Amino acid sequence: MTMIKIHNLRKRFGRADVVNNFSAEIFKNTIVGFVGPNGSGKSTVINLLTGVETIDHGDIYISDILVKNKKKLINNYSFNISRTYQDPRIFDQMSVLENVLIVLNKRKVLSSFFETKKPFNSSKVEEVLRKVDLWGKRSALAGDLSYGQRKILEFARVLAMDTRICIFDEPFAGLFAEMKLIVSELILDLKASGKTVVLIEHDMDQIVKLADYVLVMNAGKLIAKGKPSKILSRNDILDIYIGKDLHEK
Amino acid sequence: MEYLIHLAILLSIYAILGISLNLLLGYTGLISLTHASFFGMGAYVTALLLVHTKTSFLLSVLLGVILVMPISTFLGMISDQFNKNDYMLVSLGLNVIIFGLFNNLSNLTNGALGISGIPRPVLFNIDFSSNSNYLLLALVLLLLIYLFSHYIVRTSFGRVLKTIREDENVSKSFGFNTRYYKLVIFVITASMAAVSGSLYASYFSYIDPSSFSVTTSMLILSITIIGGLASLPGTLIGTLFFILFPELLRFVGIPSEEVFQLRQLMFGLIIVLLMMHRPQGFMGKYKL
Amino acid sequence: MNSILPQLLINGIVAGSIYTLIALSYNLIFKLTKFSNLAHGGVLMIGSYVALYLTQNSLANLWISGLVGMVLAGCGGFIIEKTTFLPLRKKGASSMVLFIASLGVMMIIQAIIVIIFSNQSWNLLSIDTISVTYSIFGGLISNTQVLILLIDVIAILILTALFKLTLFGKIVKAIGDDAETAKVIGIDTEKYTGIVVFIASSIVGLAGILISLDAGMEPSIGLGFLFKGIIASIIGGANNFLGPVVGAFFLGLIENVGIWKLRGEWKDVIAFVVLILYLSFRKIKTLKE
Amino acid sequence: MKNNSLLNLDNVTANYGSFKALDRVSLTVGEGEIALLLGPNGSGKSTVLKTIFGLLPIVSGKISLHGLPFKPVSFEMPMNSFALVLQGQKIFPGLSTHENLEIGGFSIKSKELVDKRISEVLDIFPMLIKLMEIKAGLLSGGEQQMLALARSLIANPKIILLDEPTLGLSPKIAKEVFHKIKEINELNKVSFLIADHNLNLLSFLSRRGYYLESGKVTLCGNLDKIFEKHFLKMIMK
Repeated sequence: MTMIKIHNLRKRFGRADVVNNFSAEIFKNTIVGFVGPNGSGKSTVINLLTGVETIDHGDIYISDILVKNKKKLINNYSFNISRTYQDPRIFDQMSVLENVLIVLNKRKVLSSFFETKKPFNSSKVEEVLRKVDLWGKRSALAGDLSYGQRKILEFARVLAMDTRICIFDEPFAGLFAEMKLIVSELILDLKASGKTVVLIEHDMDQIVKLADYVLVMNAGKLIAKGKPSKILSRNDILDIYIGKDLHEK
Repeated sequence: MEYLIHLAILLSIYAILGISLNLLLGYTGLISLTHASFFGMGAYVTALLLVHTKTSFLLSVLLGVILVMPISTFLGMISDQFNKNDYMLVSLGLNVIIFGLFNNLSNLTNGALGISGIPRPVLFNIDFSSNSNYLLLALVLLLLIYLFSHYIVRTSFGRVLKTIREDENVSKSFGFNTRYYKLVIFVITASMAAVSGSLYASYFSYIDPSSFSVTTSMLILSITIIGGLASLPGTLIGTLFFILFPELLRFVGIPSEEVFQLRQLMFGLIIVLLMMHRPQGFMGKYKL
Repeated sequence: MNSILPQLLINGIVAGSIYTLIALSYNLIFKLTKFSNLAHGGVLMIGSYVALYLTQNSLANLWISGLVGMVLAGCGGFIIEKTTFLPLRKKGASSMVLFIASLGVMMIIQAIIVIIFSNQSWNLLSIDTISVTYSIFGGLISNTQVLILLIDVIAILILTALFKLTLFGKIVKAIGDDAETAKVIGIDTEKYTGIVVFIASSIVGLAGILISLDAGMEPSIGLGFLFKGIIASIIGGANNFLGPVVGAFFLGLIENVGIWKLRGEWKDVIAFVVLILYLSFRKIKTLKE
Repeated sequence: MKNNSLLNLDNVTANYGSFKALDRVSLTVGEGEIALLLGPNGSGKSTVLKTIFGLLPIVSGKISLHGLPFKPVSFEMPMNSFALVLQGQKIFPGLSTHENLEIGGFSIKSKELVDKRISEVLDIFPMLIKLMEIKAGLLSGGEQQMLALARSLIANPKIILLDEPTLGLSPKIAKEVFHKIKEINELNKVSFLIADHNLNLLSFLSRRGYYLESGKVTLCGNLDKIFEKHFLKMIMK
């Protein structure tokens, strides 16, 4: 069953088609690798999917519901989507604990008015922060964390939100080796617990290891899709990345 | 001693204003310069009711808040359409417009001449004409508002406000209707300013539009910033400094008509230095 | 039509010419520094009070004190920029921090002026100078007001020539468009910003002097006139150079014609109602796209 | 080091705040030569260009031009006939193409000379002629890159520092950009220091490059040598 169906999506900045006629299907409970050289439009597609950018043309179906009102897309929570950003967007002048606790907040204004410290929330937050080894830093300000820790905090926030669809934009960038291992384990756990994961990444090791399915994008178009092992050895894909004559040597 | 009580009453009036603006700017990141208008609305409602009708003081405070709520909701909706810089200009504009109304609707507000003869309240057979009793009333109201604000900040509601301050779009993506949150806090803080307006009117027994102008909004802003953003005790300290500093100057022998100018000069200097080295203010936790 | 409309129109044009100088100079600085600079209102007062001080103690005649007032206002604006806003920008301060710092500077300037000159309203022209009034279209216009219009037109021409035709103007436009790119191609953005701030500050100083010639100056109205300049530059369309001029005369006329039915005190209210209406329409227009 | 080299970096170290961005980087660019900077994302390629252009202070080490050490200051670089085209800040979107080119000649005092230079540059970039009055922000990615290159040429630079010129461009347009660079290099004897990913196209321009990893030059010399050592690491990283 398809979890997300994108049908000829188009986005234009000035006179350049950053995304033109991009169509793809993301299947339920799979890890989808989304790869392509810098500036190929990968992040823009994800931004269109999560309402950060407005859609010029094209339709998006999330678990078979056509997202009509494009503005509504910004409320990812209502579509059961959570995401991280290439450059982590966390609340710098709030503590690490609060950065994660917020996603477990009551959503309605009135009910949030009477919700103070709740045992359920803080235990879930502790569990998540321990998994990513940030529990020790829970009272530190998020803005004071290192780049890798900020990435991990945003990752922990997605875990805490427990949404059906999780999108990670270069989650491994800036991480040390052992942290990469933890993150890849957690992504596999997400899949095991029935989640659908979209992984934008340059690190081909992780893509080959984790992704069930790969979408390759270049200059705004989807140019290949299929099994990672099959796709990433094809000449035309390698050509975009590093060039024909060199890799034949 | 009598003079000390006067200062303490002034302190509690301005502290309420400072706390409410801190909730807006320090916790939600909204830089609103309309605050003196709500301060004025509360004052005028209480003044008119106490002078022309027999309503009790508490009822007049309540009616002041009841009047301010729909107006601040409407103004909140208007100013929420704009981003940071325009938001500040629009809020400033609303203050000028309401100040113009206070000045020119003379049949209602008696215009620039203001309203005098506002009686002191008599509640539960305590006569508040003596300043010491009035101080009690002011401190009780300050305490209530302080505790209420302290509560707001501790709840999830307060936490959502902080996420709006930090990155509103991400907060929206988590499913929070940020527009609604901003409106609620705007109305709450406007009502607080109205309460402080009622206190002000009844204490001084005379009000005129000049104390509700844009300069007053800017004064409250400077108190809140110097005291410290996102820190309620900080605002108390800021207000204390605001009230006591002229007394210090008088004590040192500065002629009293120059005292308020020197305070403005000192405040301006402190603000510039704070922005340079400590943008969150003395005890603040939020750097602008 | 012997009604007072022609007179109101004349007053509107005179007010418009003063707002023009404020709006143009404010816009020049805003496009480079990207924040609402309240200190600009303080610099306006520096211009008029320096000229006032010189004429009052008969140290110089009107023209020279006006010139000195302009230059000192320019220096004042320049010094404020280099000592306060430049370091803040270097620290990466947000536009809110810069705005509040400019509020602080405004408070300082206003307090100093009140301490030295007290709160009363001062008029640059001593009472005994005979003010000749001419009548055109049934309204009266004094010779000082004619002078104001003349100076205004000259100032607009000079500024337009400087910022529209010269390479200097193009570079300033480039810095306003994208300061980072300007830095990357080797333009000394801070030097140019300093020069523009000096020019804009002397122009707003000139506006202060003209105000004290026409209606008289007091410390509490500096900020009020700055707000009019800000409104004029926004409703006139800030992105083209002459937009603020159009906005200024529009505002001047609307205010003065507006008080035909209402009393004079409604001017400020009219100005800000116009601003809020304009901003709301602009918002609705962008939502529609 | 041979002193006929136009630009020479000797053990240059630079920081971004507390983060050590460059660690004892040494490289040279000869007269009329194209040298390449390679390496994964965030390895410090554009930091090298920024440091050379004086946008980032040098902590230690020395930069020399024609063998003479000098302290780069960004607004003096045009006089030293340097030009920089940074990825994020290439053009003035709000200004027309013509104005962008005029700004390129800001360090040239006489207006006639600027107009002459513009027409000369337009001979090399004919595709810009029809775009002269269009706002640069509305140009396509390829056109913007061509405009940035043309603008950097106006002031007759001896060396152009280029940061990822083919980012976001389709292979066809990227090829055109690289042909243009080759043409400028041969015609006007302008040397280049180019940071980019696309090895295939880069190898068409020059055989000599430096491979950077988190701020350190881990390998320099002939392109094929770099390629053999780092093939998997380069794309896998």
